[in-house]
Amino acid sequence: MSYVLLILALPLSVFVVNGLLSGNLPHRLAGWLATGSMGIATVLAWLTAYNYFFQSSSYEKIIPFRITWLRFTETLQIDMGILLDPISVMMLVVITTISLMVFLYSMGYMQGEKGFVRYFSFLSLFSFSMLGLVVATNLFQLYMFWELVGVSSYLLIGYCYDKPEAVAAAKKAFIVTRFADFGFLVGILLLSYYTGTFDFTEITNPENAAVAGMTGISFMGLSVLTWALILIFMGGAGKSAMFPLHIWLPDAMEGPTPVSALIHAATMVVAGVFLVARMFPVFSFHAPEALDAVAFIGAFTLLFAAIIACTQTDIKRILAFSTMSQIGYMMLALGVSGYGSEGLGFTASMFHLFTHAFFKALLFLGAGSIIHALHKNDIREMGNLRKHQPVTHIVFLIACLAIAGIPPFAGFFSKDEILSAAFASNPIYFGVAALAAALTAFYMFRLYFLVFWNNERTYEHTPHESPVIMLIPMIVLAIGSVFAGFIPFGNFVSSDNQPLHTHLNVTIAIISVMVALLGITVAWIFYKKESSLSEQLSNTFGALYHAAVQKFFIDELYLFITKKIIFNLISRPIAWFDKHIIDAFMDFTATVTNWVSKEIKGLQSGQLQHYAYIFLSGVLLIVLVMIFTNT
Amino acid sequence: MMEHVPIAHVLMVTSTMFFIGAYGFLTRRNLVTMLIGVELMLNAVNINFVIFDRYVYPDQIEGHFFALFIIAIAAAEAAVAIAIFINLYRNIRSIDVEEVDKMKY
Amino acid sequence: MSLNELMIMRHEWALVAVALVLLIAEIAMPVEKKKQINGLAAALAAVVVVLGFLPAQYGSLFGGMYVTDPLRILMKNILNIGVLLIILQSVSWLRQDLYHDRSSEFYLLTFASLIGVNYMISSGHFLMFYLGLELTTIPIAALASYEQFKSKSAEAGIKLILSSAFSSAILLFGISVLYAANGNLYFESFELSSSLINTLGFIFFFSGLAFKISIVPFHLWTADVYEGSPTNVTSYLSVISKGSAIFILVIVLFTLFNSIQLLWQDVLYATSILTMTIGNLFAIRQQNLKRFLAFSSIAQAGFIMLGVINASALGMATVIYFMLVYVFSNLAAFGVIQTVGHASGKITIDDYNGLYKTNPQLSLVMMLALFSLAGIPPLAGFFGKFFLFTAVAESGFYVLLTIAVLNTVISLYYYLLVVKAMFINTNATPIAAFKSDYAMRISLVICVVGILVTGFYSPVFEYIKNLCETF
Amino acid sequence: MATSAIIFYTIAGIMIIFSLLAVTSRRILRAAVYLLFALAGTAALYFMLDYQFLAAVQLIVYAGGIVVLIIFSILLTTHINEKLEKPAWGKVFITATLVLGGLMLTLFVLTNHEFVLGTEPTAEATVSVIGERLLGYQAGGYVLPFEVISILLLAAMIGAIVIAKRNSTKS
Amino acid sequence: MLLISLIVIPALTALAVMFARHAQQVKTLSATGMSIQLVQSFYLLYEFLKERSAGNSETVLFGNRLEWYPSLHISFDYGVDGISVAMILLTSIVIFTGVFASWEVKDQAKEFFASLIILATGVFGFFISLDLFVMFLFFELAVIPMYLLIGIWGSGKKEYSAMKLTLMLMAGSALLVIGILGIYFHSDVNGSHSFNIIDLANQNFPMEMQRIFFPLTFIGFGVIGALFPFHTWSPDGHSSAPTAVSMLHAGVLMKLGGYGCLKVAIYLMPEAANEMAWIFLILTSLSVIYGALGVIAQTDLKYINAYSSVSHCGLVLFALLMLNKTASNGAVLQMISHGLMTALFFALIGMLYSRTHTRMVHEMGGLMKVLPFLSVCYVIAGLASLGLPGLSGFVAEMTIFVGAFQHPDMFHRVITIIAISSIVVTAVYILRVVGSLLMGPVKNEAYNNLKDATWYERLATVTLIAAIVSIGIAPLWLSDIIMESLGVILD
Repeated sequence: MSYVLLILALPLSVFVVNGLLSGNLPHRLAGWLATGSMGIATVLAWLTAYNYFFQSSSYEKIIPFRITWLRFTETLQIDMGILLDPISVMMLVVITTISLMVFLYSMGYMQGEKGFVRYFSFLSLFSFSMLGLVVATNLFQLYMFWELVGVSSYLLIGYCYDKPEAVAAAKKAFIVTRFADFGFLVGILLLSYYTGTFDFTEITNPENAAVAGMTGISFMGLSVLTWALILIFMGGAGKSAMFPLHIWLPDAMEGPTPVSALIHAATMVVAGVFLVARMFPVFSFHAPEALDAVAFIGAFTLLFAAIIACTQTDIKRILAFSTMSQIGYMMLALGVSGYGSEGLGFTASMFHLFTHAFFKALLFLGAGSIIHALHKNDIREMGNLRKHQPVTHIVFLIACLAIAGIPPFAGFFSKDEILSAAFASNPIYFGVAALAAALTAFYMFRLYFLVFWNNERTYEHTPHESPVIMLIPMIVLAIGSVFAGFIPFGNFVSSDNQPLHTHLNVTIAIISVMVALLGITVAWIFYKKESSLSEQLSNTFGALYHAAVQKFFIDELYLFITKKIIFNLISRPIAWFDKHIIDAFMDFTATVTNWVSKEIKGLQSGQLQHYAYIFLSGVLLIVLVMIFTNT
Repeated sequence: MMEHVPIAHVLMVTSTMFFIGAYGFLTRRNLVTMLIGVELMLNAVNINFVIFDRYVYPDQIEGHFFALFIIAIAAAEAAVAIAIFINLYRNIRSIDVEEVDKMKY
Repeated sequence: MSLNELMIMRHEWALVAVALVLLIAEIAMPVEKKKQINGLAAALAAVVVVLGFLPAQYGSLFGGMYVTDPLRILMKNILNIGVLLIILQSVSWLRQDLYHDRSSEFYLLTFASLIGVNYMISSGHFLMFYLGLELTTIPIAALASYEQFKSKSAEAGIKLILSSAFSSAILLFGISVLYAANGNLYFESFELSSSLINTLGFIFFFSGLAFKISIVPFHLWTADVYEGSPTNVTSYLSVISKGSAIFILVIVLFTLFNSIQLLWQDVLYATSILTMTIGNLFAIRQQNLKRFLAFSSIAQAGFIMLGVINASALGMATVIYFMLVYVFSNLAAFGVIQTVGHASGKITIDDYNGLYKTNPQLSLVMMLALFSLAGIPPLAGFFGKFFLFTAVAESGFYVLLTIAVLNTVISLYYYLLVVKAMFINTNATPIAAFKSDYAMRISLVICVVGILVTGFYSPVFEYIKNLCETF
Repeated sequence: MATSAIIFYTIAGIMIIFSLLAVTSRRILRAAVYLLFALAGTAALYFMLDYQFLAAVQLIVYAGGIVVLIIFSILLTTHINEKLEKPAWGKVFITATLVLGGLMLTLFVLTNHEFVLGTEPTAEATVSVIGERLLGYQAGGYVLPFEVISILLLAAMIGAIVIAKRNSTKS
Repeated sequence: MLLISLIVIPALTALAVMFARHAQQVKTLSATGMSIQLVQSFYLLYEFLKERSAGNSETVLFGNRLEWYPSLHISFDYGVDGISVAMILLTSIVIFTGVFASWEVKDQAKEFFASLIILATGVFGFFISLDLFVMFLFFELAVIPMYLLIGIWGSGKKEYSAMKLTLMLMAGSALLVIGILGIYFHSDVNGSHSFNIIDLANQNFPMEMQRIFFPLTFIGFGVIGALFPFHTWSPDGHSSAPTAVSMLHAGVLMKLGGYGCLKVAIYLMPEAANEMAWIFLILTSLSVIYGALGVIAQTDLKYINAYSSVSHCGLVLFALLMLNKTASNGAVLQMISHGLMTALFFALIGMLYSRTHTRMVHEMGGLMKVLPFLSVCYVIAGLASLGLPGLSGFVAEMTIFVGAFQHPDMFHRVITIIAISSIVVTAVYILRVVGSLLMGPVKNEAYNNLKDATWYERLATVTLIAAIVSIGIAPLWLSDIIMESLGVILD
């Protein structure tokens, strides 16, 4: 299956070609080059999936390619390779497909932009990195692509580099994830130090004695392994925008909308989920505490983000918080999952990842279609767009229904499994998840009604439907959002790579649909027509509402830490210290030398008799000293 | 002829003379008087040489010769020194050593 | 006394002969041709240098009063070269109307002093040593006052002659005491026990020599005399006079006073630290270049003592080697000062601002000279200094070594100040471009070649080392 | 006390006193004359030690030569009646301290040394012996120093002339 | 012969430059000479790899011993191991690009290029010599031209900086003298002393001796490697130096420190290194994080880079002190990587400065729009600096961290984590600079007329970037030849 290598090589070469020739390449050519390559890659990815899932009965890990890239010690080395197992194959499919759609969409969306070629170059770099990440054979390879993903995200958020907000957002995204990666790296070092390997097949092997041995060494009440996994999860949390490392994601919406669709909704942000899934056997067998942490963070973010999403007015930010919330679902599912036959949560998480990719990408592309038409982001300035953009309206509605968990759309099935898993684990988690489901339905339909219904606003230009090249990807994704839920996901993806038979839990399904409908109804009442109900409601919850609008002041907290503490209390003092203490000390030695030199100048008084006096006393002194010391 | 005088007494005389010369060199402000001090010091050394000859190494007269040469050199040195003094006097109209301090520090 | 035996003394004979030729020339030459005496003197000096390098006889004469051996020959040759360089540098200065009818006296006195140097190095008897020392000094004291119309010159002469008389008196007192304890004035059969009287005698004796080398605290005359004297006399003082004293110091310490090695090591330990440090501290604040080089040469003397303190063949070799390097480096620096001073009358460091713009070659020579003095590779000074450090490390005096290396940093600072003036600082009225005379150029070229080659060409050091091993 | 001892101590007394006067007298010409006395005392001492030749040299060169030189220079550079300034009290004090200390130190060392007095027969220093030795070139011969000092004297002469000689072209 | 010509060629080039007639000739000569040097270095690499793959496993290759001062046992011993080859390669790349980066020097071009190349000669000599004395000679030879280069062609308070830099480095080398002589006189190779590193490595120096001379040697080299708190020459020196000098200085000269610490201090006195490492580990880990945090408050581009160099070079010494092969391998890789990227940085800063006439970050902005080529290069340099995979910095840093973490001791791992935290801070300051310098709206109207890179500037930057990228993408060969040599040094 060495053609898998091509899936990675194609976007990489597009990146190099477009990147080096960015000044000289015609836009259309560059665009089609990128899209065409991605098309081929997509076909190959689907082929891989077909071969992997349907040509063999058991889903063994296959490594079709591996070279040694860097050797640290005799045992520790970084290999570059391709590891195929159910989740990586699934991710390959998701990434290539969504990428292809976004590429196509971007051809229209970005038309006429000055940095068109650069854009596709970066986008290809992202696809390459993301693909490399999911097929990584070892932790370090994963970490490398992880960083590359981070940097391509940085580049794409900062695509409009002359917009200060975009620059700031890009910087923020990179630094926050970098901070998380610091933990990740330490985790990797810790793990590899004890196990002597980076290799996934060895680390995740439940029989690995070295890994098991790590549980015996404890540090501050937890085993070293737990610490390592928590640190690794810190990396995942950073990339997946889990609380409290989530602050970069809303700002990241400064990037072009297709970028948000691809990176900050469908693929990159789920890398954290993927990471935990990749390491799942270790979590599950040896470090249940770490898994609890995953579940807790997931659940908290899920609710937290959903609440904020209800109060936001920027169309993309709402979607961003929604993404956070949905990833919270996935994390929660992983956190509550068991292994093997109890691995419903794992499968559910992956399933949700899969379906979410479709409808969230679709939501973003739809939002992009709207922004493209209006050049506005604020939903309060939109309304009644269903007249102007019928196709967008329909696909957007489908996506909303999917995310809200209305059967038979894709989100319903995956969310149902998550709720079941949560219910099986801990009722509180179930309650949180259900509440969040209601909120999800509410804020999505708040968005939907405000944008597509409500009152007609005055637009500078009459909004128009997007060009076909943008519509096609949306329609394809809409189809995916409708039907993806019917895939018997447990048959393909499970924690132990053995088919897991899942079935619909009717009670939970009913509850979830009910709460979703409740949310939709409230949204319908509040927002289908212009009404003051929402304001009344927000006034009722005054402080809470305000806090939620301000995203619970987490940004301010970070700003306080970075600006006030690090910059003002650490960096400046250090700079001062360096200049006025250390440097001054070096100068001081020179000053002292000069001073001494000046003070003793009287010795050379010009008086011959002084000279003779010193001469004579010198002689006598030496005699005296020598007589004393030698007798 | 001096068998009744202990050598220590002679050395006391010469050393005293030597240091008196040094005192003169260090305190007199007139350059010529400083030179007088040096001559005293040299003279003391001469006596030293001669004394050691006679007391400690009676079979030698090396010290005697040494003294002889020192006298000659003292004369030469004095001649040059005085020439320089006079040259200075021509230049600055003074031979006060404390005024010879144009160069210092 | 056969001719062969005379050949043993050929350095001295040659010099006496040269001095006589000059004397006759001075008397015989018509006044209008007096200026040619400069060329004659340079030629004669060159002859002396060449004679010095001819294969030689070794041995002792006059019952041991005069001794020579390959090492002493080498020392004399080094100093002879130095004198040749100085004479070459003096030519244009002495051609001035102000001095030209006294120029032959300048050469005569220089040669007389050089005779003293040679006798001193070859002395095998305290009397010869003393005579050599005085013969080295007295003519130079006269030369220090050579510039009759400058009160500074007279002042330099006075400070030199009186200090030197004072120090000789002390030195003689030391010799008399040593004589009392030993009963012998020949070096050959000189045997010293360690007793108080010898300590006293030695230290008095040492201080007289240290005065010549300008070791702190016997150095105070140095700067004033260097500043006031004519530049060429200053170079003579700083290189030849000092060098000869160092050579004879090494010889007497390693032979005569070998038995009280521990004593003189202690003395040198303390004084060399003082010398380096004080020399450096004073050099930092000088503006007058001659005064500046005076203090730098004091500091260098301190460094040289590092080799002496080693008390073995290695130390001796490093000292002699360093002196060779020092001759070239210091004379190059003095040559530049001389020619610049002659052309423009300017002497302070600030005057040198922007010199590179107008006189690049001179500036480069000066830079090489200063870097060599500072011990920067690949110039000879680096090797010289490193070997001195090697010598002191061999003796295990690491504390002394540490102080010494830190002192090199300070010394680098002030050498760089001059380099900075020439190359970096700008000047609205720089010293105008001028051409130096041929004699000066030859001298500077020899110096530069010496600076560049002496280090790389290792046989020089190896030769010295071998001589010292067999000394 | 033997006669010779009495003579010695008398001479010694004269030498010390005149030395002291020579370095403290405020009349410069007198200082020179006191020096003369001190030097003459030394010559007397040499006579006592049976060094007639040396004593003669002492009288001729030192007393006759150097002192005369000194007096000439005094006449050239100072008024005879001029009294020298008194040196500053502080200077006198610290110098005296140093010099006395030095004297103590030196005497401490010298007097503590056990000189083994020679018992060999005393060598004669007659003029003929001196003449032979001065021209001898074997061990104990001083012909080389004799030659060297002649160069030195010549050099000193030239040196003195160089300084004294006034240039004809410039006044 | 190959190695000898590595120092002969630059020396001859410097000489030829001094005799050149006009600026154009000077530049042509320098460029030619340094191109030959670059080719030679690659040829050396090729030969080295060939020998190694042919199974030649001697410690140093192409070595020879030329007697120089036999009585002091000084000989011109030369030879290269993998580390030297790598460092030589780095040096020739940096000096090659340095020549092109200073293409616009007009004032006394002859002297400028001659000094620059003499400096490089010293560095090359340092890397090939195996004799402590000769090594020291080349070391000082490399330092002194800095004074003139900064003093004459520098900017700002150049005289102060030049003097400070020279004196501090010379003070460091003063300590080295003591160290070298101490080693020499405590050695006993067949009954005599030796300066030869290979011979000395077989000595078992007594512990008391090592305790004295290890710190002297380490600090001596550490000063030029910007060891905290002896780093303060670096910011002032860099900020005043002309472009190529900063490149060469930060890129190569500072590496002499790390190289010397490894090849002299640690190689010859391993026991003391082991015993005293903790002291210096604290200092270096401090300098890693201190330098990085110190950058944030800086506003001058050169100061920013200088402090970041303190941080990165601190990492080199930090890794060496871990005394294991992996970390030391990382240290050497970091030297190379930092050499390349900091050279790139300084080159770019110089190029920006020559256009905007300011180095203050807050006075510039939006350069990406007007100077896309330079800006992209700057971004790449920044990414390399913050350790992006695919660029050389990542390889180096990760090797260091993995290696350092292999130390079984708790203390070592804790300070490793402290050191690792610098990668976050690095990201912060790099992105801050990139953000305010290159991105955002164009701040100054006049900048709109700026011209992007010229051919020689492109050549310089592209060469450096190519090197950075190629190491970043395929590090194994480099890591392997270094590792091989480290085996000898650390076992």
